[in-house]
Amino acid sequence: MYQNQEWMNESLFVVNNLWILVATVLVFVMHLGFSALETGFVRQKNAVNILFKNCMIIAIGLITYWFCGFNLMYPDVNLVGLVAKFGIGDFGLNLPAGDDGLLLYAEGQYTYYTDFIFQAMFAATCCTIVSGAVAERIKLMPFLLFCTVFVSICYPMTGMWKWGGGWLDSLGFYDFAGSTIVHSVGGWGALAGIILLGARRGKYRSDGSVVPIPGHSMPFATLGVFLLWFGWFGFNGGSVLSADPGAVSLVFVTTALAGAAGAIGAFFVARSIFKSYDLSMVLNGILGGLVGITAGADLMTPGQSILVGLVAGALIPMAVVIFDRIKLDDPVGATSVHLVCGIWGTLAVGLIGSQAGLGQLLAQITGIAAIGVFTFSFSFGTFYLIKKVSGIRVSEEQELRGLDITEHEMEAYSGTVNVAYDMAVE
Amino acid sequence: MYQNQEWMNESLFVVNNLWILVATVLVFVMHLGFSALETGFVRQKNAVNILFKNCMIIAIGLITYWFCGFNLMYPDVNLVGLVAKFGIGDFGLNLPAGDDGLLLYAEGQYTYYTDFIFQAMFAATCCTIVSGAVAERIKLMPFLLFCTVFVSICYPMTGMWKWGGGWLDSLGFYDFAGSTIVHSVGGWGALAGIILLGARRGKYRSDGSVVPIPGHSMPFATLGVFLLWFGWFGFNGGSVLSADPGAVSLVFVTTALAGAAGAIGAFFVARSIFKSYDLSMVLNGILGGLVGITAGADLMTPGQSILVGLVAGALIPMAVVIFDRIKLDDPVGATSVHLVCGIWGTLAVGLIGSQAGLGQLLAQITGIAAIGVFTFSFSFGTFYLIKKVSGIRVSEEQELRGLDITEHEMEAYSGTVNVAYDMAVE
Amino acid sequence: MYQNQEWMNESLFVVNNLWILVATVLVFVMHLGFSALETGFVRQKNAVNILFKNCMIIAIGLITYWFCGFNLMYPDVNLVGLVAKFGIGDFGLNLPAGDDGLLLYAEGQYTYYTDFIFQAMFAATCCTIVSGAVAERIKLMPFLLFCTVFVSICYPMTGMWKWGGGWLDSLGFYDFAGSTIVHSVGGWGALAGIILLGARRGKYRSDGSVVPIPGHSMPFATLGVFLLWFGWFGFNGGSVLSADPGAVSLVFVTTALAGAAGAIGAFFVARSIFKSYDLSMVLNGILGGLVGITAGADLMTPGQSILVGLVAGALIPMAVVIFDRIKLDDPVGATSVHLVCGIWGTLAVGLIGSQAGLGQLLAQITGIAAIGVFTFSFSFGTFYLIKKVSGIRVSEEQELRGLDITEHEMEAYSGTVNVAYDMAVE
Amino acid sequence: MKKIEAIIRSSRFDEVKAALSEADINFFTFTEVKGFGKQKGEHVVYRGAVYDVGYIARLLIQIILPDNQVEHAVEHIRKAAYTGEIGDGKIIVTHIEEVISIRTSKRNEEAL
Amino acid sequence: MKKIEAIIRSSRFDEVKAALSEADINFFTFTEVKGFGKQKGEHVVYRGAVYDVGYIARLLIQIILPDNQVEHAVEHIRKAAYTGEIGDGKIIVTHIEEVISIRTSKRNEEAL
Amino acid sequence: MKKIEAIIRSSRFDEVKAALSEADINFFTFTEVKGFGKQKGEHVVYRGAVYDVGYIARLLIQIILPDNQVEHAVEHIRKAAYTGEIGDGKIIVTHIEEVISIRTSKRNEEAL
Ligand SMILES: Nc1ncnc2c1ncn2[C@@H]1O[C@H](COP(=O)(O)OP(=O)(O)O)[C@@H](O)[C@H]1O
Ligand SMILES: Nc1ncnc2c1ncn2[C@@H]1O[C@H](COP(=O)(O)OP(=O)(O)O)[C@@H](O)[C@H]1O
Ligand SMILES: Nc1ncnc2c1ncn2[C@@H]1O[C@H](COP(=O)(O)OP(=O)(O)O)[C@@H](O)[C@H]1O
Repeated sequence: MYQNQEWMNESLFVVNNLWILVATVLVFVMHLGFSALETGFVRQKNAVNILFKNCMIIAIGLITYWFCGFNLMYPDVNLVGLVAKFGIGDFGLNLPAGDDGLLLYAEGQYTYYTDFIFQAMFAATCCTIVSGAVAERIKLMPFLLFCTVFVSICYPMTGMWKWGGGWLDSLGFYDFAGSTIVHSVGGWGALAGIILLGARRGKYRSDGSVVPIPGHSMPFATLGVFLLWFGWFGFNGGSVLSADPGAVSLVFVTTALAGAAGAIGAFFVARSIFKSYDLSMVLNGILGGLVGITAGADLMTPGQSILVGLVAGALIPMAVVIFDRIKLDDPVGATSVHLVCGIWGTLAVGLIGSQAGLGQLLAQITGIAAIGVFTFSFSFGTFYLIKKVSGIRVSEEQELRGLDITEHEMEAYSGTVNVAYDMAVE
Repeated sequence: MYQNQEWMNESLFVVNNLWILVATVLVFVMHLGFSALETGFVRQKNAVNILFKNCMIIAIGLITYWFCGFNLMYPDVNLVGLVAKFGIGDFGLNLPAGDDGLLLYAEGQYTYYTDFIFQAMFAATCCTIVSGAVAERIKLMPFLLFCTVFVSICYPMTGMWKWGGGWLDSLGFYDFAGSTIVHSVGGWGALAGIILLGARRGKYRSDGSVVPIPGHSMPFATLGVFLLWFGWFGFNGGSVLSADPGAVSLVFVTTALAGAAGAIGAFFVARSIFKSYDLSMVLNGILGGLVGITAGADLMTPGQSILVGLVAGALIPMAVVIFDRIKLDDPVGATSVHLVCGIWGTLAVGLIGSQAGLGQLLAQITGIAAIGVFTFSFSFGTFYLIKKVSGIRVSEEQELRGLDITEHEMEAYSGTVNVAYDMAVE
Repeated sequence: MYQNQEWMNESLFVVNNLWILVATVLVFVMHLGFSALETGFVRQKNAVNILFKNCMIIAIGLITYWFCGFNLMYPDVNLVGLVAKFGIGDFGLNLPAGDDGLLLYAEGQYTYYTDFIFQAMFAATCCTIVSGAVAERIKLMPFLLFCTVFVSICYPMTGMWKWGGGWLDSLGFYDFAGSTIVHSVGGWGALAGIILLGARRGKYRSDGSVVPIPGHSMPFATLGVFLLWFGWFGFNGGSVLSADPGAVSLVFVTTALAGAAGAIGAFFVARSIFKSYDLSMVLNGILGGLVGITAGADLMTPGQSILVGLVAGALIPMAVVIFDRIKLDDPVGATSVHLVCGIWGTLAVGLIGSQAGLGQLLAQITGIAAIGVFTFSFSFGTFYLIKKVSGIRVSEEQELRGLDITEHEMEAYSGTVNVAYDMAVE
Repeated sequence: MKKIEAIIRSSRFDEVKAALSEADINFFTFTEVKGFGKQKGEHVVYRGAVYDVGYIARLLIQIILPDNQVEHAVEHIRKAAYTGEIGDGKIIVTHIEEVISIRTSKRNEEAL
Repeated sequence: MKKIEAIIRSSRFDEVKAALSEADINFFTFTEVKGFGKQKGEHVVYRGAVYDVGYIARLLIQIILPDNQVEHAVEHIRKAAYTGEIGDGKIIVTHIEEVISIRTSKRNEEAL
Repeated sequence: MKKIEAIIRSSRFDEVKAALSEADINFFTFTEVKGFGKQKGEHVVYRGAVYDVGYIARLLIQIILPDNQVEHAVEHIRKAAYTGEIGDGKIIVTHIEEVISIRTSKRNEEAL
């Protein structure tokens, strides 16, 4: 539909670009979704801390992506050129002059700035994923330091391998909107973090049994999941990178159905394993379905997307149990959702849908492995270094009293007691 | 403006389709709105239950609409053909090949998949309406069973009568975005449910007086109403089924003003009847205004939309009082908002606006009555059957302790007490 | 790009108009953002009151803007004509006939109704700003009266000076999306209100020291800030008044980066002044950055927008301390965010970016001063009058017990205690 | 003067209140407390792990009474709070030396 | 040793605290409790139905004191908690057998 | 019969519970209370202003016991609740006249 001569059409350019901008806003709202979900899933005494971290992550993510991330991920020069460029202090954005940054920038699909801001919203996502997994016990400043490094170097590097036209792209690795490049990357970072941090105090008894530590607000967690689903239409839909009616509407259908199927998969598996209707599993199931479809949202029929979502949802309760069995403590289930379902979704492209096939499957496995090894090593190394230098875990006393009081000297909910107004107005 | 030869315009097609997709996302967010509103209006001990139901409803709604609902509602064959089609197991979607599913599908307004996903978001809405009304006392699995049947059969049937080009459409019945076809349908289902369930324990004293059972979080309820209003711009605006500037902008104006007028109507009536500034009434008033304008959002001038909204808002406090007087217990006011104001809005098309007239009024009454009788009977029958087979109401003990603990073994807000972390980390 | 002959292009018109409508929806959601932020920042006992006020403000704002505000702000006649028009009772909207209200209305950028509804969403914002600052001690009905007057007369008047093509516009005053015309206007109204009201009981000790009165829910406040940021993409992006790809994408980039930089500026300054990681400061910092960039969002490069945001964020903690020192009690920091950063943002246009220069700076100062003097006097006068006639402050007893119980006879969170269900079901 | 402290099931509060009212006792103070006893605590499942919160939420009712009304009140409370299931709770009677009404400055019987 | 329990209006807490501090009593424990008494409960309207929550939120202050300071403390509390309106609350004095400081293992007067 | 009231740090709850269980005491009631004492309250910063909430959240454990078990129980609680830092809290022993089991109507020792 978009033949070469057609994309010079002014109106098409305006509408294509508009859609990416609207999608940008939707992806932005995912940060609120993550914040709400993570806040709901931690204990009350750590709620301010997780909110604070999420506010800073989006700020750091946007600024560093402007500073160097975007250029690293989509280099218009080769590696040597890039080093030279940064070497002479040429950070920030370089708007191509005139129509080169507008109509001609991406064959009439979006402008240079649109490209930047859409990608920038994705970037911060990977840190937010880490933030949930390491919650309730990580020190604030070391975590923010990790995020800065992770989002400005690690994420753009692997992103470049595929979306920047790097070697994985040449190899035929397929990842439509980032099951691996965004979600698994976050998941690997999370995994490195929780291994080095250790479990929250009291999570695992000496006899190996698991003590659940319920999140403090299910309504907030549910709010977060719905907002994430809402934003996911922009995450996947915007990744079409134009407003092509056929492609975007298909992606909407597969995204919606996979999320729904994720809920149903998690519902049935959680019910049969745990004999309970566990809301937290259904919530994670929805997210699992969404992460799962992300790699191949444009390759699946609606029926296939349901299959991908069902499997992803079903994986969630099992993954949660397994991570708990090996004593990897993840308060919000980020590794189950983003890492496990991210891998599943990327594999699914080789198994189901219009590009399924052995060759594709091998490419997918290569991509998963390469990015996994790199990201995990990078994150583990970074966390390890920070741990050696300044420590990454709060003291037991701080953990017990909560990070809100000990790191922020604030409470998430003040004055819930009747006496409060008097205390405050003495 | 959209003459035959013009709609072949590629760019127009892309922008029209884009608007329906954006509207789809907005309608999606209404499910979050409903969840938040209902959660805020129930007691804390039932909050997880209502959130769980809302998560499952959207999942079930999307999947069943894919499975059979869409084909039932917009059959491209006659009834016999449909039975034959389903008879041979031909469920799911059938994407028309090539441009037939794209540019040619709806005269350049949207694609086949866009049509499906926009309609699918509407479908689950009617169950969410029921969910609120029957809250705090219905059993989980029977309710989910009801929803599945309701959304996959009942809703598409009456929807077909009008939007699928059925007999009500031929009759001249007008319902722009679904005051009757979506909202009243949900309202009739809710009415059937609360009749068969009975009131919550303790709601009505033996002397006939009403014991209010305040919702546990007004902030959450308000959040829900604002999100519903937000989504309603997609619900009504998207129902234009193209991005026609004149029509969509008019619909935005009438939708916004009717919601605002609904607040004002409810404010004054609640103030004069109850002598209080009741937030829950203003919230319901906004929704009443929005439901009211939905049937004729494209037929009213701004001034007329204010009138429609004012009346709808004013109806709310009265309807709430009347339902309480006849001991029909509806924790969230779903019947007042969706049934009463849905009927009002549908009638209003015959009384006010560019199509007002006796003939239209009669058509409207016919439509309201036909859909009311069918939906109420269907819902009553279904609930009745389920009641006979498995029961629909939880035990008194469960109701007293709350559905969160007894159906889900979870609490909505854990660890609000200081001791919690110790309990959990023993 | 939009030469005269081109804007007659039908498709461009549709997409331009669509963007303004989508932006309208985003601006609408800012009202939810304000509601959530203010609710989170007040004490629990006043939460229903602030929610109620926010619901009424948007309702009153929309209706009065329809009634007279729009005509006042964008008069198609001169002052005499306007008085005559209103004199003969000609209120409400007057849709220009045919294409004059459509394609020809704004050179193919938006329709008459789109213009109205986009502007209407802005209007109510200024009252919401006041609402937060005067929270926890103002009487309900006098406040609603003030809002009605403020939004139907004061805001459109100064708005007309610039956006209605009035004298400030001729002078060269620049305010892209309303740092001054919307935010500072709200801030001046807030300032007048808190001067006349006095501080909340107990906020300042006789020895001059400040007693903090923490807001009751940081999660809700954070939710509000993210929703405001979300909506701001529509606020600024829509103010381009077309979907011009270059302009809108630039505005998106500057808006996102300024918000992020605001967080970072507030983070560092709050940390160095207060030696703490104060979430409420980072939240206000984000908003400060957003308010700051609003005046020149289309004039700054990305790097410059970061500078504007950093300064705005850094101003926040200082402004909060100064306002507290002069005993002006503002529970949500509205004056710091909207007034101080609004002024900064407007000045910044003369200091940084593509229009910086002495002439521009003088024009900016003139605009700030003129609008400040007018709005402050108007608000002070109105509040003063209402204070003389009916009083504006609740009694000490009411303040102590909270406005929820004393003005609304409701509680924000009912039944948080286990006994609640028994109390209610006696 | 005596103080009666009754630890009861939250769900029996209304019955106890009614019974007290029948016995002409309309003044009392109550608090939510948590109890460990023979009755097992609430069973919670979260993310696959089972969890016994251990305690059960109960109400503690405190009533100040003249000596001669105590036996009567105890009987009323006991009957109203009774379900027969494990977990019904306890009633405790203590001697108090003095009770003073803040409003009237009166003491003991007259303070009530 | 004695225990003073004072059931007071939440709104008088600061005054009582100040008065105790004047009487050199800086150590005490308090809880939120709910009271039924002559004062009517909070009047709530929800969705058109009027609703009396019945109880009023109050504070219960507990202080352990040597016998000789009791009368003094009671007087201070009474004056500070007084408004004269119905609902001011009660002060209760009980004898306690022993108080032990967990930190020092000291008993009675020395435990404070 | 005696009543033991122990005001302890929330963070020592589990230890105290375990110690009681060792002493074969599995039944008790507890509440969250707030304490003013030598230990300073939580230090809070909000919008630039520093704020001492004054009190510290603590737990009040109440146990009804036969006279002969009291000394034993007190010892166990004291050890388990001990940290040595200011703020460990107090244990109070009071005589009670009677305890009645609601379920069995039995009194005193038999009521437990
Ligand atoms: N020795 C005790 N000291 C203090 N509270 C007790 C004691 N025994 C029981 N309780 C309280 O009474 C409640 C009910 O006791 P439980 O043993 O479960 O049942 P029952 O009263 O029927 O024997 C407990 O949850 C606890 O709050
Ligand atoms: N007999 C009682 N036993 C326990 N608490 C009581 C008793 N009488 C009053 N109270 C407590 O004191 C509070 C105030 O009592 P009330 O009768 O309203 O006013 P006043 O103390 O001025 O007579 C009550 O809310 C209740 O908490
Ligand atoms: N005289 C008292 N009356 C009532 N409670 C007290 C008294 N003294 C101390 N407490 C309680 O014990 C807690 C600990 O006391 P504190 O003086 O801080 O430390 P310590 O017990 O180590 O001397 C206080 O927070 C308070 O709740």
